[in-house]
Amino acid sequence: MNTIDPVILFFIFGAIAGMLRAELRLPRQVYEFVTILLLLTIGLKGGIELAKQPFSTLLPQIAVVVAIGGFILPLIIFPILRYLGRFKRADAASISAHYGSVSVGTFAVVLAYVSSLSVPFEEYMALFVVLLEIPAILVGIILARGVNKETKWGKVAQEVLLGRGITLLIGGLLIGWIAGADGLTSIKPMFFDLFNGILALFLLEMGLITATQLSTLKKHGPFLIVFGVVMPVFLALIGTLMGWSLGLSVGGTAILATLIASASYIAVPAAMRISVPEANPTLSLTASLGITFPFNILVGVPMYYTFAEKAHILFGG
Amino acid sequence: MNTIDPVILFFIFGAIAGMLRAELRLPRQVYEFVTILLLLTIGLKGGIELAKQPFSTLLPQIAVVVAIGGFILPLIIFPILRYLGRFKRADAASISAHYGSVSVGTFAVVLAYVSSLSVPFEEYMALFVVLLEIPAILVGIILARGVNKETKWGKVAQEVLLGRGITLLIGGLLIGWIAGADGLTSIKPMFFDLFNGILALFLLEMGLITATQLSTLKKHGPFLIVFGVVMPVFLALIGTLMGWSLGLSVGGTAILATLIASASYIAVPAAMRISVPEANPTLSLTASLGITFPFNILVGVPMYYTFAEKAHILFGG
Amino acid sequence: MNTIDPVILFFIFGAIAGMLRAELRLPRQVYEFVTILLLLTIGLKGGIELAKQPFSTLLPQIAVVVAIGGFILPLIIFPILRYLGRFKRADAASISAHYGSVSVGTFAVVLAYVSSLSVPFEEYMALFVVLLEIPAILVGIILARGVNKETKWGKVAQEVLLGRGITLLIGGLLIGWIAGADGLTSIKPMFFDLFNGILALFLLEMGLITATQLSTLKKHGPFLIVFGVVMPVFLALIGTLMGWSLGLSVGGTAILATLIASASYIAVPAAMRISVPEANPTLSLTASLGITFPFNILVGVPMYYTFAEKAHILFGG
Amino acid sequence: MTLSKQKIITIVTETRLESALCEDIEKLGGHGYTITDARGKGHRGVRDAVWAANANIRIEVVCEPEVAKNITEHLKKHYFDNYAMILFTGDVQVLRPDKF
Amino acid sequence: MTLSKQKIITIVTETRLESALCEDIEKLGGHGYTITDARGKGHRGVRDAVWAANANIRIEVVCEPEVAKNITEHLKKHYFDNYAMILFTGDVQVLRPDKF
Amino acid sequence: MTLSKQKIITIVTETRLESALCEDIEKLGGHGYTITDARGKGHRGVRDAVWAANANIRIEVVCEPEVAKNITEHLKKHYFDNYAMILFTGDVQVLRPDKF
Ligand SMILES: Nc1ncnc2c1ncn2[C@@H]1O[C@H](COP(=O)(O)O)[C@@H](O)[C@H]1O
Ligand SMILES: Nc1ncnc2c1ncn2[C@@H]1O[C@H](COP(=O)(O)O)[C@@H](O)[C@H]1O
Ligand SMILES: Nc1ncnc2c1ncn2[C@@H]1O[C@H](COP(=O)(O)O)[C@@H](O)[C@H]1O
Ligand code: NA
Ligand code: NA
Ligand code: NA
Repeated sequence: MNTIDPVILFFIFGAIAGMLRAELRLPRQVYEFVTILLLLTIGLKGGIELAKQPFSTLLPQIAVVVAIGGFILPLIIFPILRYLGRFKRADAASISAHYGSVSVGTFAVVLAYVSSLSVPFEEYMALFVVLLEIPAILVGIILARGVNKETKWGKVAQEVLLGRGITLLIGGLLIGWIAGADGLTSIKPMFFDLFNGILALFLLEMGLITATQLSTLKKHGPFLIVFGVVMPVFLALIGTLMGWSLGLSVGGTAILATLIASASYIAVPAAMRISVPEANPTLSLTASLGITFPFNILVGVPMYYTFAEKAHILFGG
Repeated sequence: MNTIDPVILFFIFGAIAGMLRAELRLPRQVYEFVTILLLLTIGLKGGIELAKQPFSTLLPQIAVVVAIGGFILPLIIFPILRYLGRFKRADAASISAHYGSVSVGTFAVVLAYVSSLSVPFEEYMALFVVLLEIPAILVGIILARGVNKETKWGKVAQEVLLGRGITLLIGGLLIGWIAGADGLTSIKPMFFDLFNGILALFLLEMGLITATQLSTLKKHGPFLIVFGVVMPVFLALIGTLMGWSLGLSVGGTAILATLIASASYIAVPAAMRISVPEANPTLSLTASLGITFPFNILVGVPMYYTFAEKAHILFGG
Repeated sequence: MNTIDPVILFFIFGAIAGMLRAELRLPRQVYEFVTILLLLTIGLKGGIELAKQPFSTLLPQIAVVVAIGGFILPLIIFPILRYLGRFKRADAASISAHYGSVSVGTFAVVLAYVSSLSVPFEEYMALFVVLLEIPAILVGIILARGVNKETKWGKVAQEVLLGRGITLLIGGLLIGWIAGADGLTSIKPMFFDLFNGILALFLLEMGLITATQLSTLKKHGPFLIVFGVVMPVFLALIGTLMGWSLGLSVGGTAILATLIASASYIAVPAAMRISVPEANPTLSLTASLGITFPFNILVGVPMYYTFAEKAHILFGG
Repeated sequence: MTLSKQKIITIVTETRLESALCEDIEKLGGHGYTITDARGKGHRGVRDAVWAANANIRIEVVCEPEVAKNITEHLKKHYFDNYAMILFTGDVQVLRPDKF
Repeated sequence: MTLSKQKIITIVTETRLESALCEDIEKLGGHGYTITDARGKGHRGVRDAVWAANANIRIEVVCEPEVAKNITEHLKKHYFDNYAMILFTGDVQVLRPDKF
Repeated sequence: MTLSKQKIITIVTETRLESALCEDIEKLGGHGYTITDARGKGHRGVRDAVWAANANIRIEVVCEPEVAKNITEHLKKHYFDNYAMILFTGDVQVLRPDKF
């Protein structure tokens, strides 16, 4: 695939329209509809694959990915922000949580990308989206507060586990797992055939939203910009190594690398707003949504795919 | 079909998410969109079938179904509620109207169920949805008020006939009837191919709504729960007999039985709120939406299908 | 095609439901969603065709169509309204701008009509929708104000060029042009397969809106009614001649004629409201939306197709 | 620029009453109204607008004190017992008293 | 806790004026505003929000009396003649007067 | 018909606080509330509701002056520093004081 994927063109179109201040805005309800469909479909796809193999065989992979991706990485990112970036404790903690978690939108793009290449990959990857979304939030809260008695962990858990993203992904996973591929044929036209079109609309709106973030870029100095570009590449390299070590295919490695490289802009901001309210939300959103998200889908995804190819050539497998 | 239909899984998912108080909510406009599509499609399907046969041949069937289902049944239900359930006159009348009318959501589920079994059925059944929605409302108002001069029948008629549900069903019926199956090929991908997917989203939301009804269950004592489970089974038995006597196929009999067993939660509540405002809307909604709807789609539909099969074996035909 | 197109039936259904004051209303967000999809798809279709031929070959056609359709025609319409219709200067200018511009909804209908006939046509027609939307607005403002220094042309240009309609059409055109037909296969189910279904929903809502316009008809006397019917036929005749002279196919001629015959009811009202606020918006909307739009899609489209056929028989080509 | 005093009535009630209340307001002398979609909680429980049956509207009417009184009494008589509804009145200054 | 007095201006008008009015409010000294989507009826007929051309917005500005006066006069001069618009002013108490 | 005096508190803040604030209001003695979706601008910049993270709600509570004071102080203490929020109080007359 030499040409640029059309769904990416929708993102670019949205970003340009937003920068030109065109009167273009998906109604919020439509954006929510599109997001709900994406999350459900990603969950369903993952669930179908889960049904094909015993869950237990995945446990070692899961343990490694979650331990490194969700717990260790945010702990590495925090001091960089705190001492190199000179951010306040709360802000450094919050941004670490964003980058230790993952972005469903980026996942959808790499899924579309790898699918369009027609290379095989491990479809249960959707499971990792669910599993990687949560741990970094806990790490972020502890980084901000210490292991504080005052923190209402019950509320945090509820906020996170019962947030819309996780709920829909898990719901989709379970439905896909119970019904299996055959069971879902009757709803295929809606959830699978429309997937790329829905993704295009989602990215159009993401382009518009990203454009509004750009205005805050100037305020926050060059550190955030550099961080927003360098960090995902660094994370992708680690993700590539993880994927290769776990014996994933080239496609699966590229997806895992992208996932690790991505930063949350839905679940984590919501949780941080409630749990670490003194963290400035525009800092973390500017980085994750204004810089890393466009970087990842425009430049990162194909780059990380090359990483995955190289790793498999270099190290074998 | 041994496995549970995936659209039902969406209902269960919604109900569980709702009970766990997950932050999951289809935007109201999306729910309305999904409802509009369902109603139009059901109408279109019915209309296509109507075009295939002279309307007059259906007249006897229509007369029987409407007379029994719409007028006689609510008159039987009323004293049960009034004297056995000790409900106030207005409440007994209102609940009778709900159960004498029908539920489009339940109809869509039984349609998907029978279709998935690939057995033949009379597709003009959609016509009965339209015809059965209205009479029970009139009966309910008269039961509440007597044949009262003060009742603004003009307003009631307008409220009922020009309500959204009826309008869309009739519109769909007429368009399907005029255009015929061939005429509609150009809009098939939207209205027919997506039907099950749209139904899945509808049921997801219905699950969420049903869950919110459960909290009112405790308040209203065990009578309402028993009523909400026993009444549909009783109605389904009568519906099965009706279907068999009218010479419907097994599929058609199951659909008619389900229709008769279903209770309205859209058209009738709206009409009762305006015409019998002193009736407590949470009583009737708890019964029809909180108990009978989930019972019917989870347990009832396959049960009523067995009724239909048994009836055809027992009595022949 | 002898039978009436089903999408037109949706319009008629909406109009009747509206006149009966049925409680039927697409949520505004759904209407916007549907409009966005239509505009994007029309743009994409146009862009795909543009990719197939050098843009330069179209330049002469574009020059003629824009010069006549966008600049000369509104100048002819203005004196008719001012002196025959005795409208105020601002109102005559505003209505001229509406009829000198074009209607995307009408374009979608003629597209569906010509496609259903399976005759070939120049698909890049979508380009003309974009190009014809704008010039008449400028002419209208100048007719209302003269070449006035006070007019904030910057604001006007922004309002017009960055309005939603133009932005989405241009965005679609560019994406279609860059990606080409093959590049867009992954989003085909959403944007192309659903097109007629989406158009049906759009026309249902347009019917409802049109019905609300009818109530204003009485107030504005018979001139507006006559104008709203005669003007599009006159414009269609000119459009037919233009299409034939430019060497378009019969299908292309019919589309161009319809486009010229159509009157804007989205972009131009928005621009006039800001730039010529003293013009009464109900006058122009009553004409363009209440009379010309239904006339064109119910009667006009097949009539203009006959014009195109006759012209090609009469003059050859 | 002189501002004159008027009353503003705000009604929060069930969405389904929209058309009926609009008619009532006009009959009782209101020259206009503004409606927004709302949700909320009160004595009749949570009305969270998840679906139409459970949604509220918020209606505002700027009018003469006399009209405000009429509307209040009318609603009290016809709707308060059976519908989720609250109503409150405040003071506002308007530019063109003749408009209201 | 001391509350200080401020004015609140409420404007109901055509959706299309949103960006123009927001600019105006800021230029005239308003430090913030809140907007909700609305529908309604007035002298220019029913505006039922079925489509954008026919929808209203409701803008609230909490501000100093002086600013309220300026906004009122500005709107009266530039918009009242040609647009569906009403405007009314009320009294409110706020926590941090410096914010407004 | 006698009307009695009450206070109305209006809060404009981030959508995400909705459930937390509703709990708070009830704990502090509010007997009801009405919520509408909103967008706006203030000291924390434009909140244009394009997506959930950037949307506002507008909450109204009609209540006793005492309760109004409690709610105001509570919000001031717990939310004002870290959230986009404004709050203002006004006077209203209500029909049934016992309802509030
Ligand atoms: N004290 C209150 N303050 C603000 N809004 C209220 C209050 N009480 C009730 N409401 C609103 O009015 C609606 C109907 O109230 P009720 O009849 O008490 O259930 C509720 O759903 C709320 O939206
Ligand atoms: N008396 C009123 N009370 C409340 N809202 C009004 C009133 N009059 C007009 N409005 C609102 O202001 C908009 C414009 O009013 P008008 O310019 O009179 O058509 C209407 O669409 C209503 O939403
Ligand atoms: N002066 C004001 N008048 C009306 N609404 C305001 C005002 N200031 C702020 N707001 C609203 O309150 C929200 C939060 O304000 P802030 O905390 O100042 O950013 C804004 O997004 C506006 O919706
Ligand atoms: Na990450
Ligand atoms: Na029934
Ligand atoms: Na034209």
